[in-house]
Amino acid sequence: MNELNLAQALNGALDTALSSDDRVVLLGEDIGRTGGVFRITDGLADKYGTDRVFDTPVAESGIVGAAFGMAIAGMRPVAELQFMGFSYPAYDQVINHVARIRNRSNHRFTAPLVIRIPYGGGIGAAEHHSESTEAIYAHIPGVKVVVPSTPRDARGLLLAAIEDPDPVLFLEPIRLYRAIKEQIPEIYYRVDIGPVRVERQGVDVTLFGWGAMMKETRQAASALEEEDISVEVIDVRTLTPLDRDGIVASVEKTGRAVVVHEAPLTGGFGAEIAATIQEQCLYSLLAPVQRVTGWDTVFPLKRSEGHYLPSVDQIIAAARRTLEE
Amino acid sequence: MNELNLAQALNGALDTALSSDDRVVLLGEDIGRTGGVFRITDGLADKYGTDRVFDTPVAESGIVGAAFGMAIAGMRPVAELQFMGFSYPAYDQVINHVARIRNRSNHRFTAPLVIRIPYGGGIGAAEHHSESTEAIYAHIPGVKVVVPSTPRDARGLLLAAIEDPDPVLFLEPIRLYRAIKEQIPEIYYRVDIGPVRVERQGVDVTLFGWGAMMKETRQAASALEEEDISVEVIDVRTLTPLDRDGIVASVEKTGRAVVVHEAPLTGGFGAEIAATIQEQCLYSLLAPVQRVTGWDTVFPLKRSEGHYLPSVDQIIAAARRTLEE
Amino acid sequence: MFGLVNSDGSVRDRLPITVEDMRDLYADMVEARTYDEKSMAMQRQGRLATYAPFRGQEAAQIGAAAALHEDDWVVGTYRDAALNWRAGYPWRLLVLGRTGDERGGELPEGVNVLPPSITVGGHMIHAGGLAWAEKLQGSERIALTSFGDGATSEGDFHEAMNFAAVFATPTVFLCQNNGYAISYPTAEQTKSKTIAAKAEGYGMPGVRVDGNDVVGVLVAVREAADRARKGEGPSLIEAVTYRMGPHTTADDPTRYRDEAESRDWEDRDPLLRVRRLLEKAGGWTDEWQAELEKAASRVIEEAVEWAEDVPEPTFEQMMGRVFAERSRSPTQQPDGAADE
Amino acid sequence: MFGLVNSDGSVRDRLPITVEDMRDLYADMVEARTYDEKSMAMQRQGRLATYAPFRGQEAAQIGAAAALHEDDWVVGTYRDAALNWRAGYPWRLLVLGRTGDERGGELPEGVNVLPPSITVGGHMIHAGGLAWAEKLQGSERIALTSFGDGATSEGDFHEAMNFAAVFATPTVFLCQNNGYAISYPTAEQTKSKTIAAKAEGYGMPGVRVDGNDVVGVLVAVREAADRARKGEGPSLIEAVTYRMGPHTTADDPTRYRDEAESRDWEDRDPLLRVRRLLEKAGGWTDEWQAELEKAASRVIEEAVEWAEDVPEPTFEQMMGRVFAERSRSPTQQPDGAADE
Ligand SMILES: Cc1ncc(C[n+]2csc(CCOP(=O)(O)OP(=O)(O)O)c2C)c(N)n1
Ligand SMILES: Cc1ncc(C[n+]2csc(CCOP(=O)(O)OP(=O)(O)O)c2C)c(N)n1
Ligand SMILES: [Mg+2]
Ligand SMILES: [Mg+2]
Repeated sequence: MNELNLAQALNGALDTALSSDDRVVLLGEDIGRTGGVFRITDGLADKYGTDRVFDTPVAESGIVGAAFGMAIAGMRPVAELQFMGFSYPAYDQVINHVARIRNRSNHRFTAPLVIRIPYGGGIGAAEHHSESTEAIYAHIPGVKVVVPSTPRDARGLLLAAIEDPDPVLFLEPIRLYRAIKEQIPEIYYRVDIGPVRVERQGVDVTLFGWGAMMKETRQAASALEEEDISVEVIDVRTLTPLDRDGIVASVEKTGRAVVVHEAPLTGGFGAEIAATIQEQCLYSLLAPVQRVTGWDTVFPLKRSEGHYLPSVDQIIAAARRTLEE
Repeated sequence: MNELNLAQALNGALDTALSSDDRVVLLGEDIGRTGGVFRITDGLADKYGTDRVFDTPVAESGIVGAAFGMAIAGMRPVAELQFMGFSYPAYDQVINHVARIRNRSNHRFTAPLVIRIPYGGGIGAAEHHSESTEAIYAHIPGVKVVVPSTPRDARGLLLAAIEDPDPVLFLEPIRLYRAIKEQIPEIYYRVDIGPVRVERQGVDVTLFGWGAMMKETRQAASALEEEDISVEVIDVRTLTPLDRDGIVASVEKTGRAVVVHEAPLTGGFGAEIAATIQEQCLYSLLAPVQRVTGWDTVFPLKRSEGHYLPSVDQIIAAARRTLEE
Repeated sequence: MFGLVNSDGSVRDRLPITVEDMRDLYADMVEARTYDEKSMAMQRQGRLATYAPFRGQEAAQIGAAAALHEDDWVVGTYRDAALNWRAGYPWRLLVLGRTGDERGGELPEGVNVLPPSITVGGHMIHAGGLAWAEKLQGSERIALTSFGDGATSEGDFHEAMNFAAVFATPTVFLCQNNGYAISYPTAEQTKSKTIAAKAEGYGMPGVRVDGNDVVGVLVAVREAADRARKGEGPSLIEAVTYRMGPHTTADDPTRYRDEAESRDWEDRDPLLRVRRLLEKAGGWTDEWQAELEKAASRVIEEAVEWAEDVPEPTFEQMMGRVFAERSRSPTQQPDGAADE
Repeated sequence: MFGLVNSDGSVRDRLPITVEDMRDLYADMVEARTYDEKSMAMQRQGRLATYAPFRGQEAAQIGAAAALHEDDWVVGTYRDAALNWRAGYPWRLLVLGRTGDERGGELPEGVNVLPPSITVGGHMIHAGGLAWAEKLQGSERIALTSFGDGATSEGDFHEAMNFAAVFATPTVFLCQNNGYAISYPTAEQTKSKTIAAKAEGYGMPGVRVDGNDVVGVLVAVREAADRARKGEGPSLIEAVTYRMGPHTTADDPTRYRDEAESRDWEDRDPLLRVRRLLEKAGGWTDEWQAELEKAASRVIEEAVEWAEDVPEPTFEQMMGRVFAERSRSPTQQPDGAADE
């Protein structure tokens, strides 16, 4: 066991993957010499050599397209895009090629690659450095979208993603990289892609979240419990394929749900969860599913971040609204 | 008045825009000499010259980025992307620049451009020619997303889009281009961007649709009316900004709703509408909002289109389900 | 411009191949053209979805494929059926794909040709990635990617060229400059004097070859492939050719080009040229031509019959190739249509 | 490589500008460096968000801006504060932007500088579009876009260059090749011998200039601007320079480059060079230097004070600049937070 934060857990998972599978290579901007802008690949170029860990030119479509070709030819590339706001030049590669080669070739060619993308706000960064556009990826059939929120899940999900026979977008919550530490087994273990994780059991209301917003979600849950409200907390973890059964089971029990994400409300992935809940358990619903989200505006610069990001209080208020009705 | 189909109405609207505003220019692949692969710009290069109507190199990011620059410098460019499946190389331009320059410059610079994108399936086309990925655009704060389904709306909405002080993505339903004719005033008129259009009034159930799926939606409504079910049909027309009030008002009356789109279910824009309805009128809802959508798979080639596209029968069945409960 | 055989069948230089090999290349070109003509006819009868003919580009495609090893990677477009076929893609699967069936993309094991790319641009990068992986895995395999003049304007062309050069991947970039991107002439597509000249900006060799000369193309591609296999990195080859037909069956070229221009290229037809050469060498007769055509027709007919006999695709098949495991069951789609 | 002034301040050729103009350029460079140093200090104190210093690149930026007309368009990046300022962007707004406030992007009317682009690539295309519009509208305005060596690998560089060339837009492409893209050296970014050589592939002139020679840059950019204004189309200029500082305040260059290399470039400091030249020409004294520094400090201090006095941005401001009309009210967001 090792007490690690999320960034260290990811670094360890990549290290494990490189050492246990020759087909694994890493590529991305500045991931070699500097170990990436968030140091997630720190030390790996030194340890495995520049024939396994590649610094690339500044070209996101090139990175993903090259990783895609490598995956077809039998390797297990793990590409890093520096920030989610710089992932869009590769969007065409993801939706038109990475997500489709299995379909296009009826299983003959496949693209088992992982694209790691640091995402989310809260660090007062420059424009485009705080994006949370998981919804535009979760709408693409053919790629899986995974978002860990704990060091333990981070390691297990990343190893599962690298092993997965299909492409996985692995979204890393920037503001949690160094926020929490956890005891993590050093062994090779997987956390299944798919199932949600029930983090805390309760009977009055379910809070759904993923990634960085799990922090506020947990805090809200603790505050509500102090008022003797029994809160179920679910870390969705995998946006696609979505564990609808896990979501519905919880709401059938509690009858109340709040979905939390930092992306703008309109067309955010919270809509999918709310729509699913009302479809599958409308008659168990005691109140409308509440969405606590970012606003329908461009993620703001440092001075306005406080206006933008959903707060613990907003989550508490939303939960209360479900209980009042 | 003129009896025109949707393609002709769009051609007429572009003609009107070019003749009434010098700042309007058109650009895109093959829009000049051949009048575009769908002939929407037919004759306009001849009429207005190649200094107003430009054929461009094959480069979607270039087209949108250039149109963006032109808009900032005071023009009113209308760009065409050949098919929605080829719009993704320009996604970065749309989300990172077109949608943001007003925000980035606090209103000092603006990008009043229109991006026309033929979309949707049903014509047995090659891969990437049948996309319906409106959801990935409707999630972007700072661009408006408009989808006409009738010739009359097509003309009025396109003229409104060209006049709009903000960028508009104008999605054109390919399989309706030549499907229906309508009497259209030759005068300059606008259809407001924003409000939904209540196409048929009813009290038992509301069917929501947009673009190409309006055809099946209307047919389903007619079939249901024959069974004495009173159906309200709403053409959403503008996905963002979304007319939540118009949507909610209808469901408050009917208590039942079906949302129809051909994009895959998961993360489709139907989720936003369903989520909104349950949020704002859960207690008026007599049954879960039904979504009738494409499947969570890559839009298939010709031989499987029948398996993929939502059918009139599916819409009828969904409406019946809301009535049974 | 590099080339070995002139339009009239005369030879500029000693040919590096035998008459027998020439006859084989010619036979392949006849077979490819037969497929092309058959496909055009079938599309008009509604038996195929939109079809993009390669008439006029047979030399570029057959010549390039003939320069490769059997297990090299080939990454081409909707217009590359002749290239793909010569590299191992069976006609029957090409036809099946064109009827609008994803199973047409299920290549036999051992054939390293990717299903044709419909988007222009993105696929060139894949060839860099494939080649890079082969290099890292210590194989001898290289990757050839084929694309049009229009595709060179896409940002992905640039990223593909740059990646391949930077990582010295064994990649051959083959541009079939056929004069047009749909209606847009190459002369407007770029202000570069040639497409081959673009190689310089990536520090790789660029060669311009007469794309209607099958031997010229064969030699140019073979040299590039040799360089690649020796670890000397990628090359760009511009094969100058002409799209004799419409862009696709949905296109009307009279809207944007002169009949005179097209007629002009008829004399430069790549098949005619080989035939003239063979005639001079005594390697061509009327009977042989008739035999070739008959054999080709039979082969293509068989492929068509096979493809048209493939049972209608099912709903389960459509849903069953999104992921390795069918991880989302249709019943998760709440509109109930799963019962279909 | 083109240039007029050597590192030691000696002159290669007759200078096309007067000593008085040289002094003005020098004063501008001192002012810019003062801003740069002040910003680094403020960031360390937590008063600015991440900052990207341009130390070492003052000649490239001031020289380029000095070659433009007052109302020309300038489209640069996060590292182009000196360029932007010299083209009309007030220091106070540059500082405000760096504190993390969108109002820093609200340029005064008449200043045609776009707020700095944070993504590298996309913005180059905008300069083509701006210039194209000016040409179509019959104005004399041109557009200059500035970008780094790393940005030349993005597909958008390619599309921008090609569009500008094809439509002969009055655009100047200025690459500040400062040796690195964060940690990645230019020598790996491309296998092209130079970045200027990339111009050839677009049929436009490419010039390599000593980017630490303010006069050389001025002359090169002026020539390109003149061509553009005369309707002769775009040009590419590669200004060879060096990023003396870290990539940003979050970067640690010791992880990827030698101290020796950086020290080497200190002697080539663009300010030092002008100072040496002026010294030779009798146009520089200690007192003048002190005066300049004092004046610059005052100007920058004032800008900082102004920016730090700007009231905290409100929620309504954040929501109020998505569209011209505030078309979505916060109450449409059903989490009730609109009450805040
Ligand atoms: C990314 C993308 N944009 C647009 C298209 C639409 N399109 C299909 S073919 C074509 C022209 C391509 O021309 P070229 O590369 O010269 O190839 P050719 O058709 O001549 O073989 C275009 C623009 C596409 N397929 N992909
Ligand atoms: C599209 C995009 N990808 C990645 C980044 C992250 N990033 C910021 S600066 C930088 C390096 C750019 O290098 P260069 O163009 O040489 O400019 P310099 O920083 O040296 O001025 C990178 C990769 C970005 N800003 N935009
Ligand atoms: Mg072509
Ligand atoms: Mg640089």
